[in-house]
Amino acid sequence: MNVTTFGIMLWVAVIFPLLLAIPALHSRLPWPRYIAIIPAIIVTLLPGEFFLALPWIIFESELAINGEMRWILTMTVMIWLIAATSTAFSKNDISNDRTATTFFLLTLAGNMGTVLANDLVAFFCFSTLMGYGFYGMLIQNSNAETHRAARYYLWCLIAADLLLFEALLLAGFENNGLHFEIVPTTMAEASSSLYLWAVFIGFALKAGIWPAHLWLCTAFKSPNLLPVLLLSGVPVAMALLGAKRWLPFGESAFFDSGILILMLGMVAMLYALLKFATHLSSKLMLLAWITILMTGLFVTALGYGLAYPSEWVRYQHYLQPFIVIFVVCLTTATLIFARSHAVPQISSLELQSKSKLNLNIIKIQHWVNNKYLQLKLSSRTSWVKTAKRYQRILFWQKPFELTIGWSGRITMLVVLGLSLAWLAS
Amino acid sequence: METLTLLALSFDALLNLSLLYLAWILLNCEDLLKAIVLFVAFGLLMALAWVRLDAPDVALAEAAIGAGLTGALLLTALAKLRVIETNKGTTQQLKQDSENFQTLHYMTPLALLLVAIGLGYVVFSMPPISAGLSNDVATNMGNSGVSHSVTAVLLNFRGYDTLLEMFVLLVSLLGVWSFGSTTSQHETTPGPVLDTLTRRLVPVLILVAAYLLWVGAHAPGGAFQAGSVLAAAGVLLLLMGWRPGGYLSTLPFRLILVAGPGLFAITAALLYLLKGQLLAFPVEYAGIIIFALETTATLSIAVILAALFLSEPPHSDKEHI
Amino acid sequence: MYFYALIGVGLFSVGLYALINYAHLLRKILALNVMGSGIFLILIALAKRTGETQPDVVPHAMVITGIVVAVSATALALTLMLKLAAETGRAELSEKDRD
Amino acid sequence: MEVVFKEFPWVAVLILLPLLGGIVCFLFSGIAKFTGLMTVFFTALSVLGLGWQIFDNGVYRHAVGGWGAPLGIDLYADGLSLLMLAATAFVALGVSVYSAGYFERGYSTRFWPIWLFLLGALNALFLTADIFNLYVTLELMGLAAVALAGLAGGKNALTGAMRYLLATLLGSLVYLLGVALLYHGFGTVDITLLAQRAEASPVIWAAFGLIAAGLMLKTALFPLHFWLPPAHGSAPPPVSALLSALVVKASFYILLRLWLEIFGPLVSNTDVSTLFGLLGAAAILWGSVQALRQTRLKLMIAYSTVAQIGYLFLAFPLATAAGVAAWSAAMYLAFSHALAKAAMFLAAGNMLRFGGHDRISDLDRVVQRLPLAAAAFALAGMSIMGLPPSGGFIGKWLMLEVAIKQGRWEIVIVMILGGLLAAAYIFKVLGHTFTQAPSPHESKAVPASMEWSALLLAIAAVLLGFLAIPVLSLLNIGNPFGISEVTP
Repeated sequence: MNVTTFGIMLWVAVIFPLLLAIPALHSRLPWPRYIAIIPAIIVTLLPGEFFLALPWIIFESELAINGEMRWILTMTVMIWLIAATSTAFSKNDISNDRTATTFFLLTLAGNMGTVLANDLVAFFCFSTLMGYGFYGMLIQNSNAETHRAARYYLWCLIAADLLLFEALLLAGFENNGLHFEIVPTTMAEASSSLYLWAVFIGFALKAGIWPAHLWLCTAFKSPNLLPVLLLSGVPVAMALLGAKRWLPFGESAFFDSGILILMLGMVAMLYALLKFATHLSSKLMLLAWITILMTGLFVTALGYGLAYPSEWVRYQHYLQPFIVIFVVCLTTATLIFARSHAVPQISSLELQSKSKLNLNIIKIQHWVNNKYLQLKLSSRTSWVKTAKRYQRILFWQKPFELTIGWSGRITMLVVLGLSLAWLAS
Repeated sequence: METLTLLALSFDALLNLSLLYLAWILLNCEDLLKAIVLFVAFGLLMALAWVRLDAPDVALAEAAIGAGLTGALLLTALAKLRVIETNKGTTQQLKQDSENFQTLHYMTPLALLLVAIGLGYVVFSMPPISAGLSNDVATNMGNSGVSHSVTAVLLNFRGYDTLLEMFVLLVSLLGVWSFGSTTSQHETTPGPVLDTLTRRLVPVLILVAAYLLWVGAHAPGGAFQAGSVLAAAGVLLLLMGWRPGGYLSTLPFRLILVAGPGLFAITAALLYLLKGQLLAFPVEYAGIIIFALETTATLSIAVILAALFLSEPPHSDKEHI
Repeated sequence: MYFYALIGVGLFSVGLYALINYAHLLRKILALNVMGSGIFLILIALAKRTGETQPDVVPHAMVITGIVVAVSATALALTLMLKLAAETGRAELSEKDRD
Repeated sequence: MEVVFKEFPWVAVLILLPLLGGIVCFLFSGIAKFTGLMTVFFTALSVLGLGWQIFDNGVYRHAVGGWGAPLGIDLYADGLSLLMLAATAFVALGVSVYSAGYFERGYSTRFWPIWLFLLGALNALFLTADIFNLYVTLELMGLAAVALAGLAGGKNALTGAMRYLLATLLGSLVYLLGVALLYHGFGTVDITLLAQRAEASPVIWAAFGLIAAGLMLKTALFPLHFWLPPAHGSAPPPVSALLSALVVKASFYILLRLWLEIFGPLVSNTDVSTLFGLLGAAAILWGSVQALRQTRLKLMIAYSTVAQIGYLFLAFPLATAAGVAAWSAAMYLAFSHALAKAAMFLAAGNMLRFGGHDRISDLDRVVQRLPLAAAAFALAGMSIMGLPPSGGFIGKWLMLEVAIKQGRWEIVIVMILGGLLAAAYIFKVLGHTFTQAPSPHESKAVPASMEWSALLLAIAAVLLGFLAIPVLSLLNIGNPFGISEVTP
């Protein structure tokens, strides 16, 4: 462990892109997107394991790098280099303007921080930064599909952050520190399954694991969004990483929860395979299904590991390479697909060139979709109606808003004063 | 001796009951003009009450500021309001505020009754004898530079309060000015009575103010009372139709406005630098410093109060805007 | 002396009642002034409990401060009321003043 | 040199400089802007000086006029005062730079003197140890605030200001009656002496009822918040920022101070705290829901203030068992809210100036054309929502930690719900800023100083999250929360 010499580099790798994100700074530099990655590259090249404790910052946060994480970091750096290159040569003006660069760099900083974080709080903070930066990237191009995806993503993100925050509180409540080494393993019996599910659902939402895959699919549908497509691998990978690092593996068995999660992963894989069979025409969408398939696989592994801790100890070292390989493959595939294909019109192509079997499956699917969607739509409209009705009937707010005017208010003051004095006695 | 006590007691009772009665009537009577006139009467009765309670300084302040100046302010405001209402064609009537929350009509008096009973009980539960700070005041009078205790408290012991209070006055004037000029000028020619009255009264008032200021060091009186009497002279002049016009925006006039609070603050700062203590008057100079502070304060208070009465922002402000 | 203090409590309550009950702003301003007078009365009446002929003068100074503050506030309130009346034609706080 | 620095009368500068600066602004309207900016700058520096002073020497106490506590007035500064002063200095700097660009000449001459007097009143309020002196500062602050709130003119602003004036006057009067009772009950108006002399009695109970009710009205705690949204929603944006960020907090500070020193140990603590907590919870939910319903940006932010005030009152029930932790959390929230809310109002002011309106649904393309304002709004929103790593996050985190440790799950749920609702109303706005309207509106240029002051305040609100430990240790100078601590 070498703290003094190299530790500061960890900090620089995170802070440097964050500083560059200020438009006034990066607009004055050539190739800001590349420059921002340089400190992270240096970190990957520095030998040995080292860490940096930041006692004055948010509850003794710590950044660290070790052998396993070095792989992840290298992968991340690669992806960002590719992303920077692909945007640099993009003919799309919007993806190169200042705001886009700002969001790019914010997401980058968040990502580096997430990889290097060595405790729950730092991981949480940086993954949140990354999430909102990514939201900004998604929303940059004004396209209806992208907007929809961004909105889904945003809601998933907020819900996920709240859940993870809850988990964080639980962990903080039970432990003296929030380092990855101690937290997951020292959870008490009573709250550990609560913690487990909060963490799992939180990261499932962030990673777009089935059935929360909506944002992922919609993002893949949007046309000519090369950088965004590329980078959708990043939040997914980081969420998987988070699930791996936050969950209590290999210590105590969570048989029921583990089996449940395992089943969920299986269903997700089946779903993805089904989709795979029916959407052969749209090559780009294939990637989405591949992603869902792989995340399903990952979830299956997680469930397995939770249910059988001894097995986990044997296989756990494969999980990190899995993430790395998965993301690298995804990135490469996206690049190839995006370069070689114009974006196809999915709906018009869908019903042509299909085998009988496929057609039947598609019909069933459409039927389900219609039912489901209609149900959803009708329930949504009725919900909106009810809400509107409540908005119109203001009677329930009368006592508290301006409508009763002065007299009621001051009477309330008098009553409050009286009750305070009475309670005080 | 006993008859005297009885007489005093019955006087007190009468005064008290009429105070409460006046307050009730003035707040509930139909006509606003009547309400304001009653308010002035109420203020004068209050002044009487202060005298009965051995608080002549407060009585002077109440008569001059509480009843006199506030009354004048209210009356002018009402006159202007009437003009606005005539112009806009709206009428005012005695209206209750709580039309759409009828249940409160029963709750409010009940709650208030509880408040009154509770407070009354608290007042009675106070110990019958409590020296307060009177002993501290008496001990330190020798070092205060003045021989009148209220002035000593106001300008020396709790001079910091007074310093801030001067700024309250100034802020309210700035606030009044910041809202811009109010409606059309509503000029009336003064009647002959007012005219003569003013000619006679203004010099007298100035003299009274000077006397009050001077006497403040050892007897009831002082900056606030003198300032408000001086302001009354200004108000009379304003009622006469005299308008300061461009004067208000000139630097000397502004200097007079801020002289009181400004000198007070500067003195505080200087004393801190010299003696290491905020507002610590050196004992030998305390009398002189207090007199100087009071004199400037009197001028500023008078001008601020009169300007509040005029309530028009200085003309050149409009040119700025 | 308690009698004066009690009347002070009465004035406070009466003023509060009028403040709550009437819509006209001028009346509300009057009510605030009456409430203030009630508080001053309590302050000064209780200051006579020194057991000597000379009352405690600190409350007197406080009340003089209070009177000056009250007149400042009244002046500001009256101006504001007139400006409001010039805008809306009424010296009342309308209930639906939000758009 | 260092001795001079340590002995320098920073407190006197903090109080007198703004007052004298205000006078100079009033006398020479030509240099009002310059004088104002300089005054605010040096006042902020003095906070730094005072901070150093009390960090080294501990609590600062100064007898004005040399008379000492019962007779004279004492000035007092500990960590709590310092924190409020620091918040004031930060917000004052941001708002002043902003105002220099915002107010045109005519308004500028009206704005600066009143604003400097308001600043002086705030500083004096945080530095005094005398409850009658507090009344005078409250009045000075209230009248200055009302004058500023009505500065914009027009029906809405005047109505808001009038409502505000009546509320603030009533609040001060009720407070004054409480002070009168305390003085006559215990023969002093000095907080420390009162704390020593006071004992549980009808006087204390009545005084507490009066003082708490008056200050709750001034703090706009639900259900007494009725005056806040119209006043804060219709004032000029920099004034709204001052009112929401500082003026409301000042009365909360007094309530907290008196509760800690005088009332807390004497009144039936649990009952009163429960009531405060209930009202706080109601304020969070009610304010957030109302904020979500608003169609105007500034009104939305004003309702958000109503909600955020609720969090401060949640500390009361928590503090009965965990004094220092709960109060530190509340003050941290107050500090970060001051910065974030000021930034938010300023950013809203930029959008208002840019588009000429503040309808949330029509905030088209703000991101493209006003990126700094959008960024400021988003960063401030982060702190309001309590997202990491902002200051709001730390405050909420500390408070949640206390709540969980005590098993107060109802408070945890309310806080999480409040955060969710805050996220909803802030993202509602952010979502609209990205959209593209079919027909672009007329737009007006926004000076860079206005954009940057908003952004820097927002960044400060976020950076505050990184400074938890130093801020908390500064806050505990003089152990302001010590008295209320009950051993668990």
